[in-house]
This record gives sequence, C-alpha cells and structure tokens, in this order.
Amino acid sequence: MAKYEYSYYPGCSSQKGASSSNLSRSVETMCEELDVKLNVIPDWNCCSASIGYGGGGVLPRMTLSARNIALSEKHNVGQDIVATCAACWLATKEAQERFDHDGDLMADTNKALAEAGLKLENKTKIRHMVEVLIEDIGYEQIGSGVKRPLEGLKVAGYVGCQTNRPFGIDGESFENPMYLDKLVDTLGGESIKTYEKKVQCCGGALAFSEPVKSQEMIHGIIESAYDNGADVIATPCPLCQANVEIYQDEINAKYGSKFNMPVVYYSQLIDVAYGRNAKDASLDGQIIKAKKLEDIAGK
Amino acid sequence: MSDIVATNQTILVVGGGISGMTAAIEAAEVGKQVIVIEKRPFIGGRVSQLYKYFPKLCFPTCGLEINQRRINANKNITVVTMAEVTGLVGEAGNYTASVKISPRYVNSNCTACGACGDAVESEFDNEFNYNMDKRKGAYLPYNLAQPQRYVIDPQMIGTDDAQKAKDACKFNAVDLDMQEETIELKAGAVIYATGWRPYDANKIQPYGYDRIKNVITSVEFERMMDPFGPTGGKLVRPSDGAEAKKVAFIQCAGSRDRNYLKHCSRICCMASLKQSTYVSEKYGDDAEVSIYYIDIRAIDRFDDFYQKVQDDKNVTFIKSKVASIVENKANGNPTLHGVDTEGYNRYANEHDLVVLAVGMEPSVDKDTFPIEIKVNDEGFIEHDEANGGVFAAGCSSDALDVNRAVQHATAAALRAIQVVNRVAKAEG
Amino acid sequence: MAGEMKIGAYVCKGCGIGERLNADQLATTATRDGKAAICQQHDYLCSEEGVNMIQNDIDNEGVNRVVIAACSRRAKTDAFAFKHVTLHRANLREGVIWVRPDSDDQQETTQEMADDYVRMACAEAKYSKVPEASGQQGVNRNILIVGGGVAGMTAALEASKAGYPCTIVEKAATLGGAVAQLYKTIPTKAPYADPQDSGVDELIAAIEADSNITVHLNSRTTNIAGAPGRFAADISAESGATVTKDFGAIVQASGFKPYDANQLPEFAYGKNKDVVTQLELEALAKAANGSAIKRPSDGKEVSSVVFVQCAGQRSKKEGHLEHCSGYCCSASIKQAMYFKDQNPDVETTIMYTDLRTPGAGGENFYRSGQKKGIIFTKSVVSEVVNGANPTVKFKDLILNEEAEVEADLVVLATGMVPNAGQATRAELTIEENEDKADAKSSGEAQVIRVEVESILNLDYRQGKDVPHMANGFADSHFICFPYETQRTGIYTAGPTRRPMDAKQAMDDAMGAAMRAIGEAENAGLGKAAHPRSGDLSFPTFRKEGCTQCKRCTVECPFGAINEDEQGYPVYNESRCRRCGTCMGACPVRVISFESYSVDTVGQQLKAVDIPEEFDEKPRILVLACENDAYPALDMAAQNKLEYSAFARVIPVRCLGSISLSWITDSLNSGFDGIMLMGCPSGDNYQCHFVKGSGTAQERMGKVGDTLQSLSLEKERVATYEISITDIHKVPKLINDMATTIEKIGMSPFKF
Amino acid sequence: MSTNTGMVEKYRNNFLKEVEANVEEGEWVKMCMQCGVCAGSCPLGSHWAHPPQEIFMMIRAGKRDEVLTSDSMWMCTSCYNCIVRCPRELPITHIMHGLANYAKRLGLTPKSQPTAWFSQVFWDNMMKKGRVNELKLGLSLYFKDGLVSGIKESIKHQKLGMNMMKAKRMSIAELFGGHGVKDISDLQKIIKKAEEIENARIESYGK
Repeated sequence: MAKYEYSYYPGCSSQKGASSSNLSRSVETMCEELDVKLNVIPDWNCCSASIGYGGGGVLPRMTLSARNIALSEKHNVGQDIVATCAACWLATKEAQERFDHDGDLMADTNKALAEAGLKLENKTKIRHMVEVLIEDIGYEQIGSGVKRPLEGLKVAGYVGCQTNRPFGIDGESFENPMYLDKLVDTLGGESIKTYEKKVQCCGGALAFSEPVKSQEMIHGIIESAYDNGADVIATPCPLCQANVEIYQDEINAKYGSKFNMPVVYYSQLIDVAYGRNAKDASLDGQIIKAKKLEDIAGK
Repeated sequence: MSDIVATNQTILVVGGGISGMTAAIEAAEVGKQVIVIEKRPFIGGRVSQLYKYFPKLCFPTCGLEINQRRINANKNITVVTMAEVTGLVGEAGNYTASVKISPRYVNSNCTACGACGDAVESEFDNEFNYNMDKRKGAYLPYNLAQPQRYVIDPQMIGTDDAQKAKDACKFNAVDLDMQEETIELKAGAVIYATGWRPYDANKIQPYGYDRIKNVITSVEFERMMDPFGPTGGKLVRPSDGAEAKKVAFIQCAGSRDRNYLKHCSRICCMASLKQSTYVSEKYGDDAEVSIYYIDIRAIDRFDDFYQKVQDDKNVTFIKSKVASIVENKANGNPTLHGVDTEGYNRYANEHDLVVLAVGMEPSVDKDTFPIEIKVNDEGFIEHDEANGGVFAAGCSSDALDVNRAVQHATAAALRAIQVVNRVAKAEG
Repeated sequence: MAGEMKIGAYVCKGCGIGERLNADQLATTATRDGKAAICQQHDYLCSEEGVNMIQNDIDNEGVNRVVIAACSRRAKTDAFAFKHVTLHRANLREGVIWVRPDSDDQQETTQEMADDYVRMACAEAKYSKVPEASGQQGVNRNILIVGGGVAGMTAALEASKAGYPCTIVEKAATLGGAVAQLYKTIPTKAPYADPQDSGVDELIAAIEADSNITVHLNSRTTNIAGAPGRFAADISAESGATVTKDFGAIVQASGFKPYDANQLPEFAYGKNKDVVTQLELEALAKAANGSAIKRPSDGKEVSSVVFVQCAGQRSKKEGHLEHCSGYCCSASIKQAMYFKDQNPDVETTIMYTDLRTPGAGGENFYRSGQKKGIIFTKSVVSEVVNGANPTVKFKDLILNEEAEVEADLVVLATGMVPNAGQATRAELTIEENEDKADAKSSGEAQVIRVEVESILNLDYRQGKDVPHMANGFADSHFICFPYETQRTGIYTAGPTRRPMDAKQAMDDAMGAAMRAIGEAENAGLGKAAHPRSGDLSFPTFRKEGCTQCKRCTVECPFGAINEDEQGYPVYNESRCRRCGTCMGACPVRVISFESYSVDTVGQQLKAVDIPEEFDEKPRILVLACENDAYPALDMAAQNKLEYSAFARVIPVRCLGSISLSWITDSLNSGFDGIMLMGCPSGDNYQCHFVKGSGTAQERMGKVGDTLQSLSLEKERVATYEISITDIHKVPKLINDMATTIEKIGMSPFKF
Repeated sequence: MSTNTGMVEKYRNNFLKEVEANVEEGEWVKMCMQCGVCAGSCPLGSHWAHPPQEIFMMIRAGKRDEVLTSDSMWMCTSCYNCIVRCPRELPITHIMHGLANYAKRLGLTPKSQPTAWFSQVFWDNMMKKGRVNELKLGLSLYFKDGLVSGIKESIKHQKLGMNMMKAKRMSIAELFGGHGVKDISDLQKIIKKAEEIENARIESYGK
C-alpha cells in the first residue's frame, strides 16, 4: 500500500514515443522514490488542450474532459485526478469548474456522455503533480530524501503560463511564483530567483502555427537564462520544455545566437537528487544534454 | 488610567484621527462626556502624515493644531492613546468596552524636553514615515504630536539604552516598569472612527512594488514632501537618490479590481492630481508627470482642480490600466507596459519614479469587530438600525476624502448624542 | 472681576531653563519691571507641586494675574489651567533657550531675550481682564430649518431626536423637494445593485408625527434678525400672514434648481420632445410606474435610450456649468435600470467621458448596471440631431471615430445649480459701503452680482444670505471644518453648498443639524465658535471715541457688526468669532476685548527694553498669528533651529487684529524691524478668519507713508504669509531681517 | 434574424446579443470597463489589430463583420495573462477562443490563418483516435501547402525530427496505427452528440 495514491491522467504527449515521454518516465521514477502510486485513468482521451477550439465548440471540448473525469470516477473511485501536463490539468480543471457553475452545460454534457453510458458526477479534485509535491508531500519531506544534493547547479526555474495561470499553485503569485526556486533550493541546487522570464509565454501551441512570433519569445526566455548564469532551465510544463529546447538550432540560425541551454523537468531534478542514474531520470531524453546534471547523476 | 470616569451617558470614540477628533469635539462642546481611544501614541491619524490637502493645497497640520487646541481646552474629552477596544458588549445606552492599553513607558510628567531622545542611540523603523527611515528608540512621533509626550519603543525595553533614557529624565517621566493593562469603560454610545489603511502594495504583483525600488506608494510620496520626512523634503528615487522629475502615477492601484479591492477608493484620483503639483513645485518646467487612469474621478467641485491640472502642459493623462512594470536594470528606471485605450496606442514608457495611487482599505478587518454590526463586503460599516448605539464616522463607513469624513463624523456625533440624551432623559 | 489686580509671576527652571538662564534675575525683572506682587521659582513648575504652589497663591494670596515664565503657551496647557484668573505665558523654552546656542558669548543676549519676555507677560497681565458675560446670551434650543426637502426634513427629524424643537420653512406647498419628484433613488445599502424607494413619504409622515417639529408650507423667511442664540425670524406665508419666531441656530437646506437645458440648443432640447433632462425622465418613470416608459412625443414605448453625461457641465463655455454635479453618473445608471428592469431588451447606452461612481456603493452600482446590460461608451457627444427619432452624434473615444446612433429617447444629465440666494461679495469696499448706507436699495444692487431672490433675508450689514464660494455654492471654504460658513450659527446643507445626491444630502443635513445644536448651546453660554471655541471674551467699543467710519462693520469677516441709525457699530456677540479684525480696523482704537486689546499687545511692545543705538543690539518685533506662524516658531524651536536673539515674538489672534498703532508705537519706541506673520490669503486662503491676513496686508500697504514721515527705510516693516509647516522658513526670515537691519543700520528712534 | 446576416445597425446591441448567445463566455463582454490591461498583458499584443478590450467595444458598437473577419483573436496563445489581471473578471482567453470558433463556424475567418488551420488539423487528428498523434500532426504541418513545399519543410526540420527520434520523443511507429482510445466509436458518439446539441442551440438563435 503506497503512501500516496492518485488517479493519473498522463496526456497524449506523455505517451511512449511522444514529445514528453521523458517527463512521464522521470515522473515514474520520482513517484517510486516518494512512494506515490499513480493509477492511470483507463482509456483516457485527449483534452484538446488550448488549441482545439478551432475545430471543436465549447460543449464538445468540455465533454472530452468530462469523459476523462467520468472514467476516473468510475474506475479510480475516490482518488484525486493528477496530471503532469499543464494543458491537461488546466483543461480538465477548467471544465470541472464550468460544470460546477453552469448547470445547463453539465446537463448537456451528461446527455452526450449518456451515448456511451457514462455519467459525470464532477466530485473529483483535479490536481497538478506539483500540487501533490508541495501540498501533500511538502518541501521538508522532499528535502529529507535528498541523497545527492545538486550542488553548484544554477537553475532558472521556468514556470511558464498554464501551470501558473489562471489557477496556479496555492499561495503563489501569478507574476513571480517561487515554488520552483524553493524546490531547487530544497534539492541543494542554486535557484535563480531574479530570473525575469519565469512566467513568460513561449507561444504554446502557436509555436507550430506562428513559429516566428513564438520563437521571438523563446529567444528571450533562453537569453535571460544565460544572462542570469543558468546551467539549466527547469520547468513543470511539457509544451514549455519542448518549445524552449527543440527550436534552439532554428533560433540560433535566425538570431545568430549560440544557444545550447538544456531544459529539464523538475521531476528529473528530483530523480537525480534522490540518487537515481541519468537513465532513470530520463536524461537520455534530452535533445540538448544536461551535462552538469548528468555529471551529478554520475557521481 | 483607572481614573477615567465613564457612565452610560459617555460617548466612546474609537479612533483619534480627523474623524474621531471631530466627533469628539462636536459632542464635547455641547457638554457630553467623551473618551477617545487611539491605538497610536498620538492623535491625528492618517492626515498627520499628509503633506497637503486637495483641492486647496493647504496643510493638514493647520487644522490639526486647532482641533488639538480645542481638545486640550475641553475638560469633557479624555484621550487614551496606545489603546485598543478589544471587547464591546451591551446595547444602545448601556455598553461596556474592554480597552487594552499598551505601555508608553513615559508618564504624564513628561515635558517633551527631549533629554531622553538625546540620551539614546538605538534606532528603529519609523512607522510615521512608512518605515522609509529610522527614528530613535525614545521619540516624539512627529513635530505636532499630541499628547506632546515622548514614547519609548518596546523593542528598547531591557537594553542599556532604556536605562539611559530613564537616567536622562529629570522629571521621573520614564517608567520602564509600565505594564500593558486592560480597563473596562461604560458608554451609552460608541463611535467607530477607525479610519483606513493604505492597501498593501506588495499584493499588486504586476507592479513589482516588492521587487522594483523606484516603485513607491502615494502615501510614501506624501512623506517625501515633508521637510521633516525621510528625504528631508526632497523628491528623489529610493534606488539612487537621484532627482525624480519624470514621475508616473498609476491610478486604481489596488482599487476597482476584483483581485484586490473591489471598490473605488474615491480619493486616489484627487490625490494624484494633487501630487502632480508636488512635482511641479519641486522641478517647475522640468517636471514630467504622467497619470495612468481608468476614469478621473474628480467629483463635483473638485473638477475645477482637475481642469487646472489638465491645463498644465507638464502633465499627461493616459487612459490605461498599466499592465506591468519592468525594471530597466541599467538605470533603475521602471518601464510601464500597457495600452492607451483611447484609440489603441501601445506604450513602454520609462519613468524616474512610479507612484502607485494605492486604495483605501478599512483599518478594522471585516470580521474582527468586537460586537455584531452590519459590515458590507468591502469591509465598511453600513448605517443600520441593527447596529444599536454603535455608529461609524468617516472612512470606517466608506472611502471618503477628509472633507466628507469630517461631515460624516459631525453627523455621527449627533447620532451618539441622540442616544445619550435618551439615556439622560430616562434617568432624569 | 472684583478686587484690585495682583500679579503672581512664576519662573520655571526645568527643561534646561535653570541652567541656561539666570532665574533670580528673571524674578527680579518680574517684580521690579513687571510689578509682580509675588514671584516664585520652581525646578519643575508643571509638576503637581508647582501647580499647587500657584493655586495656593491664587486661593490665599489673592493672585488674579498669573504669569508663567516657562514653556510656550501651547505646552502643558492641561497643567496651567487656572480658573477665574488671567493667564500669561513668557515663552522661555521654545521662545528663548531652544532657539539660541548654548555658549557663553551668547549668554547675555539670551538672558535679555528672556527678561523681555517676562516684562512683556507682566505688561499683558496688567492690561488684561477676566472675560465676563455680555448679557446678550440666552439659550434658545429651537432650530430654524429653511427648506423642506430630504435634507431639511432629515435635519429636523435628527435634531428633534436629540431633543431640539425644529421649525421647517418650505416655500412650496408640500414637503419633499426635488427627491419627491424622483421615481426611485440611488441605492444606499449593500449590495448597491438596484434603485430603491426614496423614502420621502416615510420622512414626511415622520415629520407630521413629530410634535417637536413645526412646518410652515408656502412660506419663506422674509427677515432674520439677531444672532445665534437669539435669531428672530419673520416667517411669511404666501397669504401674507407673517409670524415672528425666535431661534438658537439655523440650517439652510435650500437645495438646487436643475440647470436650464434650454441653454443646450446643440442637444435639440426644446426642439425635440424626446430629448429630456434627468428630472423629466423621472416624471416619465413615475407615470409609467413600473410599466414600459413611454416617450413624450408620441407615447411610443421606449425601446432605445441614450444618456448624455456632463450635458452643459464641466465646461468653461458661456452659460455652462464649470463644476461636475457628482451624482449624474449614478443617476443615469439608475435611470437606465428603470428600463432594463422592466424590459431587458430596451437598449440603454450611457455616453460618458469619466464615469464617476466613487466609493463602495458606487462601483457596485456601476457593475450592477453593466450586468443588467447597460452599455457604457466613453465618448464626447457633439450634437443631438432633431428628427422623428433624435440622433446622437458623438466621438467614440475608444474606437477613435465619429459615430452616431438613433434612439427613441435622449436623456441629458444637466446637473445642479445651487439655490444659495444672493451672492454677497466677500468684501465690500468703503465706497460701496457708503452707497449702501446712503441709498439702501441702489446700494444693494451694487453689492449683489446677480439679481436673485434672497433665501434667508438676513438683517445683516453685509448682505442677506450666506456668502458664496466657487460656482455659486454657499459652501464653507474649509476642508477640516466643512460647516464653518462666514455666518456663525447658520449652517448650509445639501446641494445648496455642494452638488450631491439624496443620500449625501441627508448625511450632510445631519452634520449641519449637529453644528446648529452646538452653536445654539454655545451662544447660550456666550462662548465663541470655531476656531476660538470656548473664548468668552467679546469686542466692545467706546462710543464717545467712535467716528462712525464703519470700517469695523465693513471689514468683519463674519458680518457680526450691524450699524445703528447714526452709523455706530452694533455688536452681535454670538455672531462674532473673536478674531479682532474690527479692532485692527478701528483707526481710533476704541474697540477692544477684555483679554485682548490695543493695550494688551501695545503695552507688551512698550515693555521691551530697547538698548541704546550704539549697543548694536537691534530689536525686531514679530507679530505672529497664533494659529500657524506661532506654532511654526514653536516647532522650529523643538528642532533647535536658531534665530536672532534680537527678535521679540508676540502671538496675535489674527493678523487682521493688528492695530496700526502697534506699528507706529514700536517704530517710535525704537524697534528696528517689524515682522507680521499671517496665513496665506487669496482664493485658497488659509486664514481661519477668512480674510484677516488679506486685510492686514492691505492695511500695511499704507504703513509706507508712516515710514516715510519718520524717514525710515521701508524694509523695516514686512508682512509674510506663513503656513504652519514653514518650520525652516520662519527662523530664516527672522535672521534675514536681522541681516537687513545690519545693512540699513539701527533705527534712530531710541530714547 | 439569422446569425449569418451581416445587416446590423451600428451602436445597436444586436451583435452584442448575438455574441452573448452564441459565443463561449460571451455574456461577459458587457462587463468590460475599457481599462486595457488585457491588451497590455498579451505576449503577442503587438500582433493584434484589435486588442481584446477594443474587440469588446467593437462588439458593443455592432461592428460584426470587422470583429468576426479579424484574425486578432487567433493571436491568443492561451497564456491567461489577461484573465488573471482583468479587474472585472472577464474570461478573456475563452471569449477569444469562443469568437475564433464562432467566426470559423460562420466561415468568416481569414483564408490561410495558420492557427485557424492548425487548430482544425489538431482537432481532426485528435478525433481520429481520441488522442493526438504528434508525428502525423507535425507532418501535416509541413505538408499543409502541398507535397513539394512539404518535403522542403520536412528537410528543413529534419534535424529537429531526427533529434526527437534519437531522444525517443518521436516514433515512426506512430505513422502506423499509434496510440489511441480503445472505445473510439463511443468517444466519437459522445462528441457527435455534443456537437449536435451545440449546433442546434446556435441554429435556433434569433429564430
């Protein structure tokens, strides 16, 4: 019997061979270490993120999330839903709030779900993995498990948008959230509290449709990390991670910069600090190798 | 303090600011017994920390001097400073209040000669200047402080300095053994003139008050103008002491905003218009003032003042709620980002100094009143029969300018008098 | 008071006075020069022991003039408060040792300073009397309330609740005033979401049920004579019948008249029936009474309405109002709700430049209006085009484009014009005053700017109504003392003094009622009102000396002095605020107060010891306003800011009270410089007596001649505008004067 | 009136009513007080021809075509800055999504608006199997302007693709089958139903 148990909503990009499969692998490792059991929602579906609106109206989109919640309520009874992807968490939590405030929407949604014999109770808490870490486990306990402090590792905590707004982590400010920094410090690393781009938008889904506009913002995010002497950028958001990491070649080409800034997940930091090797921490999933982190993992 | 006489014909005034003073004077000058409970070591409240009043640009201490003279001359008024009402029970015509009195460590022997102040070295944050500077551990809160009696900072108690202060006093005015005490007072009616406090600018995260040195609040700006204030009356930047000529005022900083205070604080527009004249007063035509606003609320006759400022070519008005402030690391200038909504013009304006026109928040938190009274969502006391003999005066009832607060307090005095006169009649 | 005068002088040695000054010499000075019968020293005079020592001399030694040689008159007032004696303070602490360096070479001049202050205090004592009642006072608790709108009714009900009988005089046939014409009013209670009933009927019912309140309908006050405590008002009904009643104080709640929209042809008012004012819309709403509001032209149910804010307001255009009426934004929201609450499909647009809904209630009401679907358009309306439907042409300031919209009905927010009666000029010149005296009626015409009917018909020397402030409102000028008009015992409330809505007017009326009660009680005891509240002294004059020049009656800021047939002044004690402006005005020095007179000051400056010319010790007389300049000097001392040892400071009630004789006397007795420190004058005057400082400056303009006749340099006499905050400035000014004298040399008039 | 007729009187509230009825969170539009904090907070702000608060004013002013044919709302990156800063609590992000969706539904979206196109592709891709197939999504992105430019694009981004493959964060397997929801027909039934309900509501507007 694990100490903590949740209903888990991995999301499309966390799947094997998908863009943030390294996130899910590092999270699995992290959960082993923290004695957290994640029960995947059986047959979960996509939340349509924050880009589906072009194709899907509000009711179809809400219904997508409704199905996931309904499935969780059916199979993982009484367990909070936990997501690791900002978009998944946001879309689901948002849907839930709207169902709470809009009886008609809830009714219509259930009409649709009825097509597959599903029913939404909407009683389940929708949470982000970071909330689990901070609220259920706590910095103190996380710190107590550190075997290999991330000494000398200067980390720019890049929170991004959707993990931070509109819900964010309880008690944190939208403009200057500190939890990533606290976490880094807890792991013995060196947080860069003055990192001014920590909540700058990376373009999100528009990185695909509006690459020029998005990469301009990504450029700023990385540049500021360099200006602040960061060894690595750490983020909780898969889309942020991908956007900030994978376009660095193209950005260098466009801006004549020489960026080669690794972008990792908070979960990877924890894995390494907890003494796990680079593979367990899925550092092999980096396109830009997190050299310093690997070194620590290699110790 | 136990020598205070109070009966159920006494009027208890909670708060010794301009509203409390007014209510007390009005009631006392028609022969009513009044006790004023003030939590700071001196009466005068917020207005004592203002440089000038709008729209006349006259000085608050001018009226304070007269009010204080009237209070001193009136035997019907007892002022209890460093005191707070911690409990209140009863009904109209028969209240009992518990009043907690914190030690001042200086008794009425004090002649304000200043010997104790000269004797001590230790310094502490100066709350009178919103902690922008330090003051001695034995101090007179400000020049016109009334009662004209020194205070010893509790943080100094037990140190050698405290003893030095005691030794320096020829009149046995310093009493280091003073203890906190709680007394019970009877009253027929209670006037809550507890006033307001500036909204906590740290909460307005997009404006980086907690991160950017050259972003200050309007109340701090007022203190800067005082020749005895933290900057000796100079308008300079906290970051580097450079002259602040290009100054931005951000309206509704914490007001009219569901994230902070939902209500409009009424005074901030006029306050910023007034403060724009401070910049001109200091720098003449080098002054470059920008006022970022949603609506300029220069109500009724104040509009004349607005029109005057509009005619000043050194003052620019931008209809825009500033979105965010970013510090220019190179020169410490705050850069304001936003959109002028009159015709959609995007801006990124650098200023020497940014003043947040912070809103008015009731001093007493919504659910901490010692007795059940009607308080609205904004935390202001509503006038309601259910409040019995408890009446609001001034900013405890709404966001009010001084003029309106005083009017309201004058009316509150009459409400209280109605109650105690009823009692007097009943008791014959 | 009975018995001969006996001065007791008491020298304090505390707060460093003993160390810095020779107390024995001060004592000698008091007895030898000051003719003090008793003089005692004490190490700590304000202590219980010290105070008892003094009280004992009063009780057992017959001391009735107490001279305290210690700290400033502003310090330790609680300790030095003795009954039935006059009190005089020689300011040795703030006035001497704190402003002088503690060095041996300065000791002599510092001691001289102190000695002079002791002499001066004793001199003042010699010429002061304990104020006695004038015999004019009498308590009258009846309150006259002019105007029977919500403000007037509130004043009456609330004063009555406190036990004060009230009489309402209303010119109309019914009570209720403007608010009675409203369908509903702006909400006054949380959640401030919907229009509410005005409650006028309840008010009227309460008035009728209150035996303590008398109402005169169809009536006006045709004459008000007397003064606080003894006002005699003629109340005349339309029928002509007149009753005279006595009152202690008056509340003027004469309200407003709506701005005349006919002055707005650009908005098609008068041309198009469907362009109405806010007040006219109230009538339509009343008629509809909850059903669909119909428009005037053809009775069609209104399906779209545009509200034009600031119509003819906030504008310097001829015939427009310069002020903002404050309530119109909320009123338009309220009126738009009339439509929305009845039928949400009615289109309601409010065109504004600044939406002004302050406070907690205001913002909630605005939000509620938006929730109900009222459209707010930040725009400037240029024109309303006449047509089957009026068309509003405007510039949308957000979309930055000219646009227009057709509507069934257009409502103009035209604002308030105060009902403040006749505008009396703040000051009458002597010339005007002559005309007035000669031919009353024609003189009247000169005095009054616009020919409007008086509301109060005061039998006052200086006009029939309360003087107006900016924009024609009968407001007080003061921020800290909003009810202090220039007519003691008469308190204005509601839109007559500032544009406001019903709720504010009712709160305001309550404040005015409080002040009226306060003044009725004060007058009864012969006490002065703000700012010298409690002062029992009052001005009297020696008729035999009076030349009927009328300066006093003209210059009194409070219209306290009338004239009898021969043009002699007739004092109305309780109208008087004890500033002494009349005293300063009197060229023949016949006006004085018992505790403040030409002598109490004149003898002080004569008491100053004037050294020989070659001693190179000039003397500078500083006459400082007790309200601002004197506290500023005290605070300078508190901060140990030094100034010349040659200065001798005398506090005065107001610069207006300064008698020219003091100037000439001091020049003659050898003072080298004279400094007059008063409050800023002008539009934003800070003088607590309205125009004392201004008047003084005019008078001093004439000193030039005196100086010339004495062939003295004009720099020797200077007037300054000092605010209480000029703490650094005052010592500097004194030192500058000292330097000036060094330059121009000593006065030759030293005997 | 039918939703498609562009005939609306200026400064009449017809369009506002239409938006309130048919656009996600449209009933909030009237609550805007024109402070402009949303416009100033948007990371792509400078790319908006009409920032949100102006769009709200245009809606009130009845500028139906100008609003619905604008590509401004397609600039929304869903960063939620505007939402958290709006003093009036307007869910601006959602209103922008709603307007975009409504404009597209009415066929008023500017041709070749990349985000409009991409969001549709994303939706279709997702609806096929109930989960997003990133590879196909990526490829379709390159091939959106036809085969030739598609191959060019692919080559341009080849390195990126290879990197992802190496990092096992992109898998050729996805081309053949790939992940998906088991009860895909159930899911599609559910969504179809939801769409029916929504369409019915919008069709009925004004009728």
